[in-house]
Amino acid sequence: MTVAVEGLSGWPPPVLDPAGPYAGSVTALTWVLIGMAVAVLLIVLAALYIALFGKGELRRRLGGEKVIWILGIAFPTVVLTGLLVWGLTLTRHLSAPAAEGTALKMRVSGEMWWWRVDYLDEAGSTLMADANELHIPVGRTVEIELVSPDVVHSFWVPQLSGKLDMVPGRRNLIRIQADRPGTYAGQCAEYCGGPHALMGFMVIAHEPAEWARWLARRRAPPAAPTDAQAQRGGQLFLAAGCGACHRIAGTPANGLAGPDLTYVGARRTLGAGILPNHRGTMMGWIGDSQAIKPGNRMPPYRVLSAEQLEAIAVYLEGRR
Amino acid sequence: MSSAPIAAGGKGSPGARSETGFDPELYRRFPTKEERPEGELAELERVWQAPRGWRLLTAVNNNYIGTFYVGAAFLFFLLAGILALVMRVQLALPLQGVLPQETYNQFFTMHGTVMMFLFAVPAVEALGVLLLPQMLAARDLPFPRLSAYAFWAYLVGGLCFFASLFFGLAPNGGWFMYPPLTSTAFSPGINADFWLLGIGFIEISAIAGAIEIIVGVLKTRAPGMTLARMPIFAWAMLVFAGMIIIAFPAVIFGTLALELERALNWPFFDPTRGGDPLLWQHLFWFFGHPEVYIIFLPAAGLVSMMVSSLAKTPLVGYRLIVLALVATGFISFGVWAHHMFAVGMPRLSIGFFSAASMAVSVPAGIQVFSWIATLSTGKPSHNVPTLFVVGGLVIFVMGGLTGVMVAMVPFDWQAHDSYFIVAHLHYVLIGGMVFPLFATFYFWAPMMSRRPLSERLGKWVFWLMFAGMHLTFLPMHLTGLMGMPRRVWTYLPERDWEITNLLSTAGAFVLGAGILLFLVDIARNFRFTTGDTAGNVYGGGTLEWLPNGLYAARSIPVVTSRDPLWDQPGISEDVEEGRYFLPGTATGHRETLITSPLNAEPQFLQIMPGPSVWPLFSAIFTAGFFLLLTVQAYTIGVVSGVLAILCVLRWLWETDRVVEPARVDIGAGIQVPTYVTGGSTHGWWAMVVLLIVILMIFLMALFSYLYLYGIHGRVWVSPPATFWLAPVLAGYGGATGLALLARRLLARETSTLWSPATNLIFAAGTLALGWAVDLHSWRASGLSPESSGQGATVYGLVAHQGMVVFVALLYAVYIAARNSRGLVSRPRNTSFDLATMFIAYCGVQGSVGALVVRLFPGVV
Amino acid sequence: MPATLLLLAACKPPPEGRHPMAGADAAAGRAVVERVGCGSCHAFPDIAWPRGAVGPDLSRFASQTMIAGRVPNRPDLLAAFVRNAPAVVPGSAMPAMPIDEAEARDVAAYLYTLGAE
Amino acid sequence: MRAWLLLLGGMLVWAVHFFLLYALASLWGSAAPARIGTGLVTAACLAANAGILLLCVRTAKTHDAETVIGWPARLGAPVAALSLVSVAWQGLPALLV
Repeated sequence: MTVAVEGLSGWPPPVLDPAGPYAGSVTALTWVLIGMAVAVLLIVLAALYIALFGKGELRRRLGGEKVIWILGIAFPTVVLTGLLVWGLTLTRHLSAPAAEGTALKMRVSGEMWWWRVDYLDEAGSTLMADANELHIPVGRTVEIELVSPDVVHSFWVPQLSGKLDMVPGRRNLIRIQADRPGTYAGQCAEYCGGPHALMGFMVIAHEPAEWARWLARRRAPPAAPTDAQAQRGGQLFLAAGCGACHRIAGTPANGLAGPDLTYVGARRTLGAGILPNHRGTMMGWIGDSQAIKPGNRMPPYRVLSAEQLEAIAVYLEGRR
Repeated sequence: MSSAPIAAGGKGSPGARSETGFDPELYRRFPTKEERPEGELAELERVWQAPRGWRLLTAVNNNYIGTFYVGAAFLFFLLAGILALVMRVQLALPLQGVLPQETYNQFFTMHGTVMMFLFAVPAVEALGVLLLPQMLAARDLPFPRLSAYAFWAYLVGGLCFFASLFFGLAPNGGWFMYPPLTSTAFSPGINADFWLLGIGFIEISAIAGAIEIIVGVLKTRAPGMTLARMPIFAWAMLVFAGMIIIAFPAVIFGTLALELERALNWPFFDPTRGGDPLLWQHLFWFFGHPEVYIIFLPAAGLVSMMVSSLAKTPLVGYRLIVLALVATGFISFGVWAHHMFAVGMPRLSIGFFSAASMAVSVPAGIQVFSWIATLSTGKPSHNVPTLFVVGGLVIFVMGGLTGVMVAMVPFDWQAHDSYFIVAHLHYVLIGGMVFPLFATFYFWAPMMSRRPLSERLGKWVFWLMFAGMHLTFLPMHLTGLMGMPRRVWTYLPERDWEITNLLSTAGAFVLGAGILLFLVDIARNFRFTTGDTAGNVYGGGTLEWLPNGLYAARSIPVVTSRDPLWDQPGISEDVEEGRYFLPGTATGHRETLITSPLNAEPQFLQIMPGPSVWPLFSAIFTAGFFLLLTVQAYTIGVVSGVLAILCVLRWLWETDRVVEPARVDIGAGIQVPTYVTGGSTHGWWAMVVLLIVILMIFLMALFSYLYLYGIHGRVWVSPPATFWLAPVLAGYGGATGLALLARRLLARETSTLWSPATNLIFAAGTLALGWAVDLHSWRASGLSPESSGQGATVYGLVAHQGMVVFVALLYAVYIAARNSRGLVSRPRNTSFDLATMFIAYCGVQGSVGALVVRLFPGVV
Repeated sequence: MPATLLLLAACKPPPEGRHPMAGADAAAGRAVVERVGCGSCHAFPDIAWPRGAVGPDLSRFASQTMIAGRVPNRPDLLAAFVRNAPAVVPGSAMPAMPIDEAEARDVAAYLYTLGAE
Repeated sequence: MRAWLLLLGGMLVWAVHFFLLYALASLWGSAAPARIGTGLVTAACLAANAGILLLCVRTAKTHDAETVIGWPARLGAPVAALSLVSVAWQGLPALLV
């Protein structure tokens, strides 16, 4: 009983529960396709039933070559022509660029196994760097450049749009739009080796005003820590060499190999959408992320003592 | 020697009733009336006797090889199925720890690879080996040793490949192995090499089988079995083999290129050095999508045969089914990029790939409704094969409908690479191939077994499999729409994916239980035999149900209908009593009747090779070659490769012998030659098919060159100076000319200094010279294969040419050796003809390749 | 939290009386442990992922006599400890956790099912 | 040879059409030259297919099914017809996408 009720908690599935126009038109198509499939299946089943168990005239009529011409050739040709015309038109619609200057521009780079996120200005230069989360304003088209420096990944937020691959050496353009505020789960959809299964992200849609405030705040790095433990954490962060891979704006840490940590404390998740983000999980992740996400590029820091781990976690928690 | 045994007043025009000049009136002499001589049958049995004891390994009869082949394919089905069960346990609930991440990644890669390469393709090819000769009333397939070789290479190589799993060395890049994930930067271990080289011998094996099947269907049909009277399975296998010939070269070139990138750092797919990862996807899917139809068509052919037999009525819409098979064979080559809708192609290309994907579903619809119409016309019996046929049909239709859904680009952008696709592809393959295969097991087992399989157990097997199949894969559609991507070793609880996943896991075990029960049925009831079989339990109307021995039918009947056993009363007895063609052995050797491709008019008697240990050895060494290279044991790997070549030459040595008498009576006073040359021989056909394979590999290399040029052309370096073209073209052109001259010289032997065989060696030498200059000019130009995509593809073409030049040299020496032993007959000789053809082709290919890579960048 | 896991948990023998936790629900506690990500530091016998290696393995926690080697393993202390470790064991390496008191009691109840004799 | 051409003609036209479209889109993407080219190639292939269909039908009328080209022509006709539909579909994207 509980099982059945719980099962419904997954309903409607994201593909059928669109939150914006780029997913919405596909949902309509999906329902029609499901209807078509069920109808054709029923026709075939009925014909099979007659063929196996039927009697008399109906069965005899099903027995000639004519039925192949009608049900096997003419019928599919007509149905498929209709579907094809719709499908092609919709494809054009979905790949039409947004009106000049209206879209928010971003760049997301799929990397093994996390997402580099850049907010771009009109000219295409980076306004602000982040990772594993996209914050977007409701009601505005977001045009995202998809790239990859290593292997093929695929960007997929089912409630906002279909997926598009990130192919090394190429630059693809996807458009998403959310029409209601909320958090939308996304995941890498192209097998990219090792912990591909643990390469998630989320899109958080804000009301436009709230989003504008959020962006304005984000343009400057958070204030340097004042509390002693956090300050010590900041020193340890640099001393342990974290800055070789991670960047924290306003500090000497300027590595680009791993996620930008300027605002890491404000993120919902750790490890690319897989763990809740708080001091405890941060300590676990830094201490031995290999136990959590085997194969990921961050080495375990077993040399750090508990106090040191906590200090770094406190420091990072404050980057918000 | 004329290939027309008995002229019916000159060769007919295309509008005539005769294709070769054979007078169809002669068929009226059959069945013959006179008594057959004493001991004729015993002699036939002696000639076709299979070796016993351990020597059974040297058997080449299609009954044995076919059965081994089916058995091996089924073994791989079970192994890959077990992998699937373990994966389902891992995915039953979120965050399970049954399989660690790395092992899971190896498991799903192996599951896909083994199911596609080691089960599905070999299984249908095996059924071709097993059933085709009997259906066509041929004594055996035209190249029995080739099928033995194909089988052993597959079995030995396949088992070693599978064993890589036990050492943690199994490939882990997914069965379609996308670079750059699979290039050395991201897959430094030898796991990916196992895939690339491991698949190598499967490709060889598949192509060997395809050659066999094309020649078998076109050249060894029973007299009178015109194209319009061929069993549908033969049509399906013809299209199947044709598709392998066109599709497999793409993956052959692809795997070679990726292996070259991995081993020698040639950047075919590396975007930072002028390659492109999408090139692999194009090459792979140009093979990969037709592959699905390569698997489906033979099974559909079997379904067409079974539906007709089970409903006891001729197939409704035979011509439309042939149309469907032929059309699928073509259109399936226009749908490869629907696996790439999400890579960001121009939307115009996306559009017509979508259109082709829709078009390919029309032939499937034709077949489905033709089967339903046949069932309605006849009186379908409600037995196990019917259950599997009908059940498979329902499953296949469901898979086809989701196929139409994903052919719609916007929907595919959502469904692509999600569990929806996992559901779709399993519906198509299980409904389109696995259920028909089980129907086939039940339907044709009585042809090879003393007892039929059990109807009672079979019904349990069916219902368990049918229910299990739906329980496993139906929920996956929903799982996919819920956003679960494929190839994930685990998932987080908050995504609400556990209910559908748990159902799928339960279903997998129900499906597994059905298959287990089938094994019980096999163990209890399947008893292999070639003599006292259970016989025509289901009342089939085609020739495989004639009384059978290792030699297939005692005599080869004249066919006047699509279902001769139904329409030609007394045919079984007449065949058994030897009242048709070739009631015994005419020359004392194994032999089969070669007929013409359209109308199946008798042309000549082909002498067939018997058991031999050499195909087995060459197969072992071939597999050894690939596997030893994989584990980087280069020296013994190369030794193994040389041994494989020597074994092949040794086996060929015994073939193509002129026998006495030159003309024999094949029944009712009709005389045909025992040795002919030229366009009607089976060897000529096989060579043509082989050259098409080589040409396709060449075209794939050219395509790669042009493709990369289209992306990075602006930074390509200029080719070597044009004057180099003169010696290169002279070498290649000269080789073609000399080879053609050699064939003319063969008729008149002059001196040993310039004998035809010497001339052939000169031809091969000229070819090698042209190639050496070609290679040198590129090296001198400063372009290296490691430098860029241009270098990789140019040297890829040169390397491909180098490979055929090497074979040409070997071939010329082999012919010279035959000549010195007096084995090259005059005025014409088949081996000699084929060698000239091969060398002439090499010259043309070399010239085209050299011209394109030099002229193209300059012109455009 | 999915019911399937509840069902699984329900198959386990109930925690015996050595560590009474009135009104606490071990299965709910396990769900909290999963949601909060305790596994990023600790290994739990019935949670396959993640199995962190930074903190102690808790596979036999029920039979441990001390919490963090410093205070007796008592239900009230444990519930307080999992919520705010440094307050119970000053200097503990384990930071305070984002859970409320009821959740902390559930977590404690769950911990007492681990390796219980 | 004539028999094979009648039988496969429709599908060969399909293949030519398909690979020409692929080449056009590879060269010009979705831009105007590719669209116009697609239209022209499609028109030519539709005409060729119609021709083959007609030829098959006429051959089938004059040659009974037992002759060497009689049955291939009977099979070639629906093959060409299916090819016709397929070619038309493949031309659609030039107008719609």
